[in-house]
Amino acid sequence: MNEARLPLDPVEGDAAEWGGPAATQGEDAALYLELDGWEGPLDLLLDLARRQKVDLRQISILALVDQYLGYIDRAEALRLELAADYLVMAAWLAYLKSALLLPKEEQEDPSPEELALRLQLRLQRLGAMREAAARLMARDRLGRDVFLRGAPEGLRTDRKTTWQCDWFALVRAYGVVNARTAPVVHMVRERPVMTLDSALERVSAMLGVTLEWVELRQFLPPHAEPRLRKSALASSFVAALELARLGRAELAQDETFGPLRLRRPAAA
Amino acid sequence: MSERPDDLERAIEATLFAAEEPMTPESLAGHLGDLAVPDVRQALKALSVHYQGRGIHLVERDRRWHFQTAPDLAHLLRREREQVRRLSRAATEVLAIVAYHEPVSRAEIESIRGVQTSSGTLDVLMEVGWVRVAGRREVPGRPVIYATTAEFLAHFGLSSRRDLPGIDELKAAGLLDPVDDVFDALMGDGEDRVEEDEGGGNSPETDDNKA
Amino acid sequence: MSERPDDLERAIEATLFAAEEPMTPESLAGHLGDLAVPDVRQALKALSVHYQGRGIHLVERDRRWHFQTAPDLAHLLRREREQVRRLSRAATEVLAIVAYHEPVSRAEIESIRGVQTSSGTLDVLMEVGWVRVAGRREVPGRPVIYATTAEFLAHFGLSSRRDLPGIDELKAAGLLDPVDDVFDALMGDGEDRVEEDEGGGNSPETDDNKA
Repeated sequence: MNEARLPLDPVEGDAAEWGGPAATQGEDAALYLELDGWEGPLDLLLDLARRQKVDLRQISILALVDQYLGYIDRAEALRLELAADYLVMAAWLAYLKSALLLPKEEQEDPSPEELALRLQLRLQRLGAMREAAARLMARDRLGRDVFLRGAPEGLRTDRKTTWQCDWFALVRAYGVVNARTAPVVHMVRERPVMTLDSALERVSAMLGVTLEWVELRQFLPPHAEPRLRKSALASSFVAALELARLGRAELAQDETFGPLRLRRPAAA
Repeated sequence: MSERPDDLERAIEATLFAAEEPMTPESLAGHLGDLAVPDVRQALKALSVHYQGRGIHLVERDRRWHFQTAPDLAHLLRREREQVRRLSRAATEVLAIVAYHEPVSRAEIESIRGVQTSSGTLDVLMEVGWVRVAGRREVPGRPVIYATTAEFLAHFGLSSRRDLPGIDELKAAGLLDPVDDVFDALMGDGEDRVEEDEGGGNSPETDDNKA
Repeated sequence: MSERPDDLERAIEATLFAAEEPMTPESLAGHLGDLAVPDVRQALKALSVHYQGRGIHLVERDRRWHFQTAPDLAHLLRREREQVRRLSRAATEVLAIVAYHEPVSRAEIESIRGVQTSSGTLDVLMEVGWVRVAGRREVPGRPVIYATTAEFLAHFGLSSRRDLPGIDELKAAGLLDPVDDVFDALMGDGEDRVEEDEGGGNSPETDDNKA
């Protein structure tokens, strides 16, 4: 074993930390035929590799394959339920083994050596992480090996709030309150209006007087105050439309927004 | 290190540090494995000498030893941070209402605001020192009434509530017109408000123009 | 007193002693009243030197400082203290993978371990507060990636991730690189990479850190 390859060397502490299968067995003792102890086929392979007591980089993949297959065989002989992934790995390893034993020229691509190398790399990585975990767990850990102060006084920052408000904000707030809550009263004031009925009556009556074109405005009451005038205009306009619809009036307008004229139809 | 503590001192140092309560020399001696109590006492003395002048002290209280912050540094543990915050809108409104209508009950404030007022809002204003309890109104239920304080006047730079800026303008703008009948009812027909001479917007007489 | 600490050292000593959480130089500087951070840092260094060899040590973990007992005194303090939660083997392994490879996705963890990682394992590590979600990797599927926390470093007595045991050797040996990269490097080129099954159904092609 090469001392310089420290991270790859087995670390004694790791097994102790989690009490894994490797720790509970003797050197050559029969493996526990219990799959619960392993975290999958790769884990079992790594455990078997560890038993070769060599650097993972110098491990014999063939020997490893034999051990794995032997293990699975024994498990099957005991009629243990084997998880599918263990069996898949066994099949793949059996294939790898036969390929490794075949003459070189009959190799497929990728070559079995490449497959073996990949497997080896993966085992190295898993092994490295396992040892790293063990070294991590063996550190001086807070609450187990080193301790914080038992009864710290604690730091406290008392926040003292200084409230700020100026008179403008104050007065505006008051205005807002009043504006918000002031009762809103909608009062409809009594206004002089000309109803549609009276406009109809008025317009048709005036149309009966003449055959000439008469501008709409001339139908309005002459001395009405402005608001009544507006109402009369609107009502008379609608009355004119209604009379036109009934065929009792003709409408004419020379331009948009121009004066609207009406007269009694000649036939009527 | 100029003065390397011996093993016993280190052990005591660590134990007292990690301990959740002060410890007597006897309990220390027991904890550390049946040591001679006089040795522990001596180590405690040596340690306390070491910590003199440092930021933490090793002190004996009632025969029990513990570490504590140096007394002159106690202020470091309780820091005061001043924080300037703007009064919330709700609080500003309540404050304004109290100022213009005082003395005023919470129900009246709510009636004027048109929304429920959390008691926290008045609490904040009293905590700030701008509003105080000014007794109870002698009406059924005897509600607590609130008024502003001298501090309030000082903060807003007023010599009296008559100075409340903008009150005349508000009145002229009709902003101080009374609110509604509920308000009138709550005000108990105004008979107990004789002493109220200012802020006049809420006087019942002006209610008439609503009809 | 052979070495009288200066005022800043005393203040920091007292503050860290009383603090319930480790503090950064910045938070110390803020707490003590807007001091210059470099001064605080220097005082921290001086203090930690003073405490070397004593029963308690001043240590830095992920830029945050705290006092703790000397590791060699563990045997005195360990008794009658609650045991640190025992992690399952799977959890320790996942923790190591996250720490040494961070940030790392679950698929990457599984690719290294050769087994599916139950979500419970990562949950346990996150519940203990040693692992956190560190965002998503911007590759198809946007997998969640995980990293360790400041509590992780504090718990295992690491000043920073550079202190992780053996991390330099692991890096130098390429053991923290994905299998594919190392494989390609060993084979001289990557042109003969063909889809292949390595038995576990978790071939390295599923790695999402290759994008």
